[in-house]
Amino acid sequence: MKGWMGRFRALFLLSSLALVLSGCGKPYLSALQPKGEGADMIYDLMMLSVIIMAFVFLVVMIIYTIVIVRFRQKKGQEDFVPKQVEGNHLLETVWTVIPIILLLILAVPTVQYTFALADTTPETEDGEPVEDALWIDVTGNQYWWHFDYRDLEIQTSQDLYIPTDRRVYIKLSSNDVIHSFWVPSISGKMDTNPGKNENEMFIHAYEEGVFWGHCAEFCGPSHSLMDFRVVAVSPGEFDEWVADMQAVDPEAVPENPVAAEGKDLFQENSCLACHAIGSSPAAVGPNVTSFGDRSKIAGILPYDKEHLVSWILDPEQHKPGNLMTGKYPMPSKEDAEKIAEYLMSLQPSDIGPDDAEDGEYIQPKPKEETEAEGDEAEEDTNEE
Amino acid sequence: MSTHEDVLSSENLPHEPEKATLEGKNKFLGFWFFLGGETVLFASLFGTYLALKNSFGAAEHTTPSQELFGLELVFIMTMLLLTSSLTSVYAMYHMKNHDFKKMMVWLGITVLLGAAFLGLEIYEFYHYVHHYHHTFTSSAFGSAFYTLVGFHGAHVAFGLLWIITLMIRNARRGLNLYNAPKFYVASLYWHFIDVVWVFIFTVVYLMGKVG
Amino acid sequence: MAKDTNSNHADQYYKAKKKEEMKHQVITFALMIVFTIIAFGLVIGEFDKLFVFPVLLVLAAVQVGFQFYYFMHMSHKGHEFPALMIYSGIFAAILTILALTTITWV
Amino acid sequence: MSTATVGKRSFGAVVWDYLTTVDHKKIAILYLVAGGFFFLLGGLEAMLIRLQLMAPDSELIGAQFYNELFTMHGTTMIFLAAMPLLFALMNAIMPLQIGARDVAFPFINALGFWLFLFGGLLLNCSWFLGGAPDAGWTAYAPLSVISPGHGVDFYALGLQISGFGTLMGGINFIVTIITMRAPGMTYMRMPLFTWSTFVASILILFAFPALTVGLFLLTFDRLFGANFFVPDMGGNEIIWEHLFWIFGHPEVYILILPAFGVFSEVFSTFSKKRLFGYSSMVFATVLIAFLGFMVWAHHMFTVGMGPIANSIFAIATMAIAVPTGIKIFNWLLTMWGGSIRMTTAMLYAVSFIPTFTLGGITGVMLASAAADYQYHDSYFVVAHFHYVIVGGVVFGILGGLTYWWPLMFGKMLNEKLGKWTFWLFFTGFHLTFFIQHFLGLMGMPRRYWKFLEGQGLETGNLISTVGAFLMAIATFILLYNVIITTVKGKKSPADPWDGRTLEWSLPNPTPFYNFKQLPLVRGLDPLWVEKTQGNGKMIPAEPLDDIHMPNNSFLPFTISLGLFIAAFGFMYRVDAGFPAYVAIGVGLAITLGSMLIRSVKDDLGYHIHKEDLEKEGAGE
Ligand code: HEA
Ligand code: HEA
Ligand code: HEC
Ligand code: CUA
Ligand SMILES: [Cu+2]
Repeated sequence: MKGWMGRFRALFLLSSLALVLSGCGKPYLSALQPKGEGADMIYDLMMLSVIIMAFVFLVVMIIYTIVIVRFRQKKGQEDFVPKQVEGNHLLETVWTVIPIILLLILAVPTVQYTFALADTTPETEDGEPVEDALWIDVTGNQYWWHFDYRDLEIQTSQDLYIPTDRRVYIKLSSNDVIHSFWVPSISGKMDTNPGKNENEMFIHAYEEGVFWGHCAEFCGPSHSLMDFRVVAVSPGEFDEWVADMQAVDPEAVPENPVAAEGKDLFQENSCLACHAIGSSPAAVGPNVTSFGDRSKIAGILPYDKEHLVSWILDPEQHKPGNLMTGKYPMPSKEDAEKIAEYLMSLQPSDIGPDDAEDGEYIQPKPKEETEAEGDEAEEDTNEE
Repeated sequence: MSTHEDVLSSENLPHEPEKATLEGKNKFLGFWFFLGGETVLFASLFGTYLALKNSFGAAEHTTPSQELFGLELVFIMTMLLLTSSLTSVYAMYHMKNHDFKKMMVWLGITVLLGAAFLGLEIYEFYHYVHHYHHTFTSSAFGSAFYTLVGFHGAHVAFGLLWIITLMIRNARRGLNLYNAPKFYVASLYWHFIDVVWVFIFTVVYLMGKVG
Repeated sequence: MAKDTNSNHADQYYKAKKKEEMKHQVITFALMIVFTIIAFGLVIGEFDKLFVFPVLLVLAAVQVGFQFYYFMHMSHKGHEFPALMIYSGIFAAILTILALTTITWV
Repeated sequence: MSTATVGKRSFGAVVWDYLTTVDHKKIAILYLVAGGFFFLLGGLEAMLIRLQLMAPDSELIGAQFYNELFTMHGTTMIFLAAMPLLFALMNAIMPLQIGARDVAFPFINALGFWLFLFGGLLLNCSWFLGGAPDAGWTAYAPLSVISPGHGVDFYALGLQISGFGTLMGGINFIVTIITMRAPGMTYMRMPLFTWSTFVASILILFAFPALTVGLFLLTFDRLFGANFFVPDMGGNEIIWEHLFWIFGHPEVYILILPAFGVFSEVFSTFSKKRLFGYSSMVFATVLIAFLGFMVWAHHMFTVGMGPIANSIFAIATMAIAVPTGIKIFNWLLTMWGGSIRMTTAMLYAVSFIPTFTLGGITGVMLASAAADYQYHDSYFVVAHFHYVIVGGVVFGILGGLTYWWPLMFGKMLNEKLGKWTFWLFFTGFHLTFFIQHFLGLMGMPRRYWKFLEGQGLETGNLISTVGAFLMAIATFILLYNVIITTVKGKKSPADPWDGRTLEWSLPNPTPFYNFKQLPLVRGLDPLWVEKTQGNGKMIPAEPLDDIHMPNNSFLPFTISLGLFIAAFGFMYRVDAGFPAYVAIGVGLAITLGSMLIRSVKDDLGYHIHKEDLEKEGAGE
């Protein structure tokens, strides 16, 4: 995706402005430190527009400063009557035409990128359809996210695992109100609409890492707490994760006796009515199959037992208006601890957020036909 | 310059009594602008209707528009309203000729036709509700249909009340520069109602019947 | 203002003009009725949708033009602003309807 | 009827006078007081927002309350503060600028005000009746449909009522400008403030009906079980977004165009030059309005309209930069070669240029559809629109008020205090909002009750809050200034700024009939023409004669009151049962009854006699 814009950018990257901008924010959150294809494209566009705008502002400010400095009323010249100028055709033409040209410079890549970002037909460089493209159905819920790996029979919530070597296609919808799926450092946002208005987009992380996602469309009291994470792992690790997730036995009894007790309590307290384990598509509450690997509890709380117990005992305190509060028989503190023990033991896969951050890049197991796309993306990664 | 009581006299009316005073001219212009706004109002309703006309979702009763609408009644309603538009033109014709009596007669006929239209519309709604369970709340289509057609119906009802009030108020004193703009503006309103209806019978009923 | 030219000559001129106008209005009305009947006829006759829809819309548009220009006198002098407003309204209206019928459905 | 009433009147008489007035200058004052009150209210809400966001993970304010705060802040500021304050200026000045004795529909004008006021009061009653609306000022469905309690009902009905008022006010302005101009005041001699009033009013006329319909649909869904925005029943929530923005985008130009008008007057007066490129300024104003109707979907780039629609709307949006740029450069060239006096009003105008340009260029950045996928619903957008709204509209209102204060109240505001207000407000403003651009890009979405620790957003938010407090201090100084000058200020001269346009030819105080004799306008900036080519006084265009004036009326008040009462009935229909139906009945009876009285009772107005006018002239 780096045509003339890439060169253009290289030229101007040096401009102090861009440097200052890209120093802003946290790498896993900021749109100014792009780590994915969408964010990267948009960053180019942003820089182009910033440059144009800086130029416009500069011109305005130069004239402005001259005017303010030179044409103040002088002492003793209160009666001076300036020449009453009607206008000037040449000047007026100039400041009509130049903005038009500047806007055209911005409009062309805008349209180009708008189409590029809307392209959700999985294709290789040469326009061949990709058969085993990874599609994930993303569902927004007040106030949590659900991810359904199409064809793979994997369901997760809150943490979205993706491989770094390719575009991942997502279909967005909502179970209640409008939300918006936004991972600033990887890609721009897209709304999740309830009903028939489903959206599609792709995300493509260039680098391994845990990237922060926000819900960007106002959706109720806990809108600001509807965070999620994208865990981008190398393709080999991703394959492993998929295999592990597919092999989950929802009925498995943990070895730890406390956790085993927790499992029963989880059932008794009707948690299971809403929280599925395994690839059950029922999704009233987050799927907890791999809860042991979550990076946060309910998207926002630090991942530790203390907070988990606190969440179970009083979710309202942490997320006002959430849809779990009051819908289950309140367990005692001891029971809650046992449940927590159980939940935290749910680690079906060795792959977790740590693997995204350890910098270890594992190649996928070679398949019969090597995919051109994979190679290309790899180059990209190296280049960064 | 005339003194202000002049406007209440029925003598010596000019050719266009509705626009002869500044107040009249203002009313005339202001009302046209209001109609410009109404155009957007109805456009929004039409747009909503068109977007939802085949939308039932999980509704229980889902009679599509093809089966729902009966054209006979709509045809009669259309004729009534179109004719009432002509009769109000007659009324304005006589107003410009300063023939107050005839104007009142034609306005009366306009009101009768309008009332008949409204009656049939109410009957129509009643029919849909009772025979097809097609109600305001039964589906998005229902909501959109009753809102669009109902808004028009409400306009008709308001127009009737307005013209009747004008007729009663001025029955005894004849035409003058003060009430001529009022009559004129009311007739503009009436024509506009007809304009909207033309689109309703075309877009809602006829096109709905085709599918 | 009221002391307009009351000379018979002018009066007769206006009378004649109004008569003429009335004639136009009656013709307009007759046309509108005919259009309406054609419109209903097209639908009852179950012609092809692709043919019927545009014709219906054109018929409606012409009827509405008649209403505005003949019944509501938009053809007369002094209606420049009303015409401007109605056309602006129609412009906004078309945009609205276009949007709601096309890009509402993603 | 004229001079006899000038003496000291009882407080009750004054109140009654204002309750029944149809005089555009008094209605202006009503708009000013009400709009000013709502501005303080909206500002207070803003301060609470900023307090909550001062520190990360703050628990100062609950989530629900926070949502109500920003919803009401946005709604109040746009509908109940900015627009009414602009209406105050339009009412006070526009008729004087075109040399009219009155507006076209004095009764409707008053009705417009009372509808706005009762709508605004209704909206704010929600605070005391179980919670304010909490779905954002954009009230996106289905969140707004399922929002519990009555908050959103207050929103829908309150805005509906005040929206009717705005629409009427708009029609009144349009007709006034078309039919009531003084002899010689051709369209191309109208001051730009009048032009922008005209164009903004046309925008109101075509934009508000879409909101009216949207609000009706929302009301029907919430109160009467309709299914417009209920996906399960076939509804489509995107319809709301379209209707809201078809209204909403023109709305922002309804706000900014009059402010542009104010600045045009201020620049010209305080540079002692005629407006550079007058005709292209007019043309640009009209063009902005026209284009403004075709860009609404730039608020919906991420809704999923598809790349074609997104591209079209992106380009259409960018196009608006061109006419706006024309205006910016024309203003600069107006000052060029002039003799600039930095009065407080001029300070607002001068500082508007860089501020608004910044806001405008971020607007163009937002218009770049693909890039908007990052900006949308982040603090970048919040920064953009406060730059254009505060830097454009609020500066315009403050500047305009300072400029026309002597004309409206016969006294000057204190310049020194005014400059304090300006500098504090200006500094506070940039401190508050500049940093928000970066907060947005660093990943902070808007409408966030709290931001969490450790995301690098702490410093920026703290700075922003500090800035907001400077603005609050500035506002207090402004209030003090208003009070002190009202109580102690001296009468100002009739034309304190060496004005150029017709309104400055009037004596202080302006007589209630405005112009004893309609003035003859001999060119653009008519007073300036007389100052340079005549004796500095307007030439009368007619002999002294009786003046026709409209009667006061209490009916606008009662019509609006009735709707206010009925709205409660509609809202509480389900929970309160019978009493609610009584409220509906009584309310509608009051409204319709008042309307009936209005149409049945002849209201011919009265005349001020020539002889009285002559007497008054002698006393001048
Ligand atoms: C007074 C109010 C006002 C004004 C005047 C504007 C002016 C503009 N606005 Fe803004 N806008 C708002 C109020 C306003 N806006 C509000 C309230 C919202 C948010 C609503 C919400 O979601 O709650 C919003 C949101 C908003 C969005 C949606 C963002 C999002 O939600 O994702 C967009 C996108 O295109 C946008 C664009 C523009 C543009 C292009 C202009 C243009 O008119 C600006 C033109 C001006 C200039 C460009 C500067 C001067 C020009 C020159 C010096 C010439 C040379 C310039 C160039 C060549 C670039 N605005
Ligand atoms: C005309 C429009 C207008 C104006 C003038 C303002 C003015 C201000 N706005 Fe507003 N704002 C909006 C329109 C406006 N805003 C809109 C439309 C939204 C979007 C809402 C939504 O998302 O739905 C918004 C949202 C918004 C947010 C984002 C909230 C969020 O997304 O979570 C913030 C946060 O900083 C903010 C801050 C401010 C501040 C600090 C001011 C300051 O400039 C205010 C200055 C005024 C004062 C400082 C007065 C203070 C006065 C007192 C303290 C005295 C009180 C005393 C008495 C009553 C006697 N605004
Ligand atoms: C009515 C359905 C419902 C029931 C019953 C329910 N929950 Fe939940 N649960 C939810 C919802 C909805 C959420 C998401 C809340 C949010 O983030 O807004 C949630 C979130 C959670 C989370 C955080 C999930 C994550 O992925 O971070 C945990 C842990 C949890 N619930 C545990 C429990 C336990 C333990 C019980 C039983 C004692 C229980 N839940 C009962 C609906 C339910
Ligand atoms: Cu979900 Cu905001
Ligand atoms: Cu906009």
